[in-house]
Amino acid sequence: MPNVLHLLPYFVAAWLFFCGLYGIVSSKHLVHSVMCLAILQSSTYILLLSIGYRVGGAAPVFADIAPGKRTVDPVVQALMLTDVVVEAVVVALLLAMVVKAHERSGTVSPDELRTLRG
Amino acid sequence: MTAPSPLTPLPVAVPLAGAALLACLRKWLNRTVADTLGIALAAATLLISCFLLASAMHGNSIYWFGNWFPRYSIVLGIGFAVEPIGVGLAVLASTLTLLSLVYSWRLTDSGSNHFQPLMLIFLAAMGGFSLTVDVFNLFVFFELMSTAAFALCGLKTREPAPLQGSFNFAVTNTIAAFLILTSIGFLYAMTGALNMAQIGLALGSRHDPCVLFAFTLMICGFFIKAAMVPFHFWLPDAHAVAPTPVCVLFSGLMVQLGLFAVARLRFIIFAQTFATHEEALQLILLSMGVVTVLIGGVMCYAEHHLKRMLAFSTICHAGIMLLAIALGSPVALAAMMVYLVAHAFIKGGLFFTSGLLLHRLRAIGERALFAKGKGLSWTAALWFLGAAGLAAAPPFLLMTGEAGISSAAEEMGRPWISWACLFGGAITAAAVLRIGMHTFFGWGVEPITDEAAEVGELPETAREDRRTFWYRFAPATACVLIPILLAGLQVWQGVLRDASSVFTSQAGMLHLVYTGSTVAKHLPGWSEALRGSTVRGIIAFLLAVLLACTSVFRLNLKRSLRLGAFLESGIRPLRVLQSGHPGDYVLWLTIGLASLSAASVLLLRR
Amino acid sequence: MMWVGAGLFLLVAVTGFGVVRTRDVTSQVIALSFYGMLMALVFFFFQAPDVALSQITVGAIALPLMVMLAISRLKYRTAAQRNRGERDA
Amino acid sequence: MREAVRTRLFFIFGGIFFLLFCYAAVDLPPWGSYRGPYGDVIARVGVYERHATDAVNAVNYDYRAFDTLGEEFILFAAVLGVMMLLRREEGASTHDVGRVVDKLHLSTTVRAIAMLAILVTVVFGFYIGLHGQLTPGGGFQAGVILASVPFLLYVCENTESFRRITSHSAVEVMEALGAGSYALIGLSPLIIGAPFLTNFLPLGKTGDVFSSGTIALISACIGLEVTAAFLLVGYTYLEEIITGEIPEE
Repeated sequence: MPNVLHLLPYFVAAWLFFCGLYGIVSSKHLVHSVMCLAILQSSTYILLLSIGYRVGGAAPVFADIAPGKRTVDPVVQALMLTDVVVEAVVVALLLAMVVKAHERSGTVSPDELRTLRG
Repeated sequence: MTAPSPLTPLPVAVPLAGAALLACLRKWLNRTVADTLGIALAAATLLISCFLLASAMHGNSIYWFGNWFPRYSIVLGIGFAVEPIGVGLAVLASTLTLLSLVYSWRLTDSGSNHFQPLMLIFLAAMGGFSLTVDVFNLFVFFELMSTAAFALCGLKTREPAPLQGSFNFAVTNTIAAFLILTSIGFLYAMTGALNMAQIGLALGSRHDPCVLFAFTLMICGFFIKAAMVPFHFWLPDAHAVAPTPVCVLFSGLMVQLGLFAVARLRFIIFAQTFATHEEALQLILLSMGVVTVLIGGVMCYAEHHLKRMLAFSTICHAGIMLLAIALGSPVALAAMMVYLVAHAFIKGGLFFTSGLLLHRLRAIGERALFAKGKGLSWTAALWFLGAAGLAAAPPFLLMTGEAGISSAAEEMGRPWISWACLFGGAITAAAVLRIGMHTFFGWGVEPITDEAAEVGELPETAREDRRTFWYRFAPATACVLIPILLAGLQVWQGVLRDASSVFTSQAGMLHLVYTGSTVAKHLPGWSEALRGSTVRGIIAFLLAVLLACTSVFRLNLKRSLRLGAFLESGIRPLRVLQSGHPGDYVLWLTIGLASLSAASVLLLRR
Repeated sequence: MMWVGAGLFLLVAVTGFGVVRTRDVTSQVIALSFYGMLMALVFFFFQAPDVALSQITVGAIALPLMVMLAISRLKYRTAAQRNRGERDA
Repeated sequence: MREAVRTRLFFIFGGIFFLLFCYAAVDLPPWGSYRGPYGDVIARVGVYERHATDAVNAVNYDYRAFDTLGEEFILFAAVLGVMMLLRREEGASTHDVGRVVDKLHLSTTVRAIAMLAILVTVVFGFYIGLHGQLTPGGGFQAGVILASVPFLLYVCENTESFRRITSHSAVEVMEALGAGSYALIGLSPLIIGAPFLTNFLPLGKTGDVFSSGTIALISACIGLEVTAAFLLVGYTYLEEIITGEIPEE
């Protein structure tokens, strides 16, 4: 049985994924759904961050440490940077849809958006 | 090693640079110039992709961006595989985009010239998605494709429906992207690599819960894009509201690219994972495919909104393609690719034709169109030819694909798959025929309708001009004629079969990544299966006519014979599920996710 | 070190749930901004300064700002339509 | 579906998913024991090969620069999408509902401090942007920081100058130029026969501001694009409020 501490970040990632899904499923306000999506996204941050982490590893910046020293993984951090941009982008686009949908149908509640049924 | 063609990055780079140029000059270009530039760039991309395809036919190669070759076994950079299947999809993407841009020439709303650059970005993303062999790069292009698609879907901002449709689309597909990213995280943690072949090599035949869970997350992500039941709810909403030229790209290629990605993963990354559980995996995928075909087909017949009907037919046909992938043999994959190409054109043609109807008759609901289309002989011809194409009747290319799938299924001992193909073809064709009989002939009594068909779609074109110019007819005609031409042309099918022997072999891909070239094996064709498939195609078309007639002439029939009318009114519980509520859709997504991961983690382990 | 990290992770988990449970959008934006800041702290703590920097700028500032702008636009539109309705009546 | 049913169903299936996620994660390598090899190889060779001391940016702008190209175009597409969704439809007339009158009156001291803050932000933004290849930061972060300057102006009541800066067509051109020149930087090595996005410029001396070839150049393009992108999104959301005109229904 591995130490729970060594798996904690993965459990937190799973939990955030669950929370995000829960928020969207139970949402009553479209802007709220969008923010829940941002929480869902942060699950991937935690997962990627903890995958590349190494106990005692330095940050992968060799400006003040000697090359060749043990560092944490730079690749996942590059992936996370992409992820951060994706988050901002998706939120901006979804919010624009919500704003426009509100202008057209006067509501921001998913329960009242019922033009697409059946 | 084979030197890769220097053209390799251009199917992505040219449309991207072009999109930036167009967006830069957006405010100062008038509509005609912007359209011309867009068409020229799409045509240039098509030309480049064709050259690339020619070079890929001479031998497969791999292109390393930034000149980063692998060091020993570690892949440093991102690679594009230049092999006929991926490049062929890039060609298909640029062809469809070109046709769509021609269709939208000058008249349809361009959202103050935002439309053309977004279409070009969409094109670039589809190209990159089909060429890349790096999982994270696949994710990036997935997200790029999605972002452009979300925006394009909501182009018609005058109505509330497009915004809701694109919101549902965006929420579900963004969750798909995070599923894929989580899976990439798992794979990276296990193998420390991002190149597909290297991951596959490192994973070997491991099949602990971790690998299986990563597999499930990845395929669920792509199944959301590919609209497999129960992940399909977003698709009809998005397709019903998107502008016609965008629908063509969504239905013709975007959805199927999800399945293409599933095939890539299954054959490269997880090739050895299921070596001992091939049977169980097939069972899971096949049952999903069958459910998708059934629900897609039944719902398709029950729709009275032209675009929604076509959207469900896409779900049904995507289910058939999943059946082919589930079989997992090289022949099945080649057949699936043939099916994909044929379906893309036929479905594109039908969407273009429905756009023509919206343009000419200013309506898109079946009842509103009733008997209005008398005298539109060209449009009617295109519509009925499209129906025959969907039924996989000869001489359309879809029949060739169906024959291949059937022969592969026969070989694997699952002959019932050809019946699933027949069902899917017949019922979707019947829906198209029914609408055609109502609209163009005015047969029968006024058709029944439902709430969804009433989503008043505002016409996409200016009211003053109801004439139909050649540039509106040409894309539709091309889409219907190309599959007939391709069915006659045998050469490319041989190339495709050989290419799929590389595509489906992990060893072949590894060889390609590490040595820069690979040799294709020769695969036998399936010409002996064509005869059976011709018969089935004709039967499917006749059944479709019969079914459509039981619906159109329902009042002249005894109650027990009104099968069409019964199906047309829809199966209540199924229709209720299609609620248009993002919360419901995400719930169904969760249910699918939980059941698939439970199935794969618990059943496939052992 | 590990234990501090574990504590941070738990804090993230709790805050994340809190953000989801906050039903009032205006309060949720504030919560989201706090969450973004916390996330940046986690990144910084686990040797990812690059990501931490972009998380501060995007997650803690730009993202909540965008949501705020969207909410204010929703409110503005509602108020403008109400005013207009009163004027017409 | 009724809400109670929906939530209950979600707890069942979402719970199953959560448990399976945790179950699968048990087989992952324990936290804190990253074992490579990809990241380690890059950390080891990055400084020598690219003369960039920030390995993350070496990955982002060189080893995996093609991903970043895609990422920048994701941002680009999204900004186009936001502008398109919130556009004024052609031919729609607008009516004036009156601008929001600023109720806040800031004292001169507060304004002076705000101006100082703006100055500091600009300097900080450029610093972060120019040293991307050396220390944490880079074009993206710098872009977001610089984009916050007009918002600071907006906050300290100067809505007019905010409008004048952000509504300018130049912002849109700047964004497209940033994204487009990234693609062009990628294309230019094709002329000398090298693959797309090859770092073809002289690498310079490690630790210099002008070192590491195209990494610094790409970073600058991204900075340009990101600054403009965030300004455009912000302005698009605020347009109605600061001009006080909403379209006639």
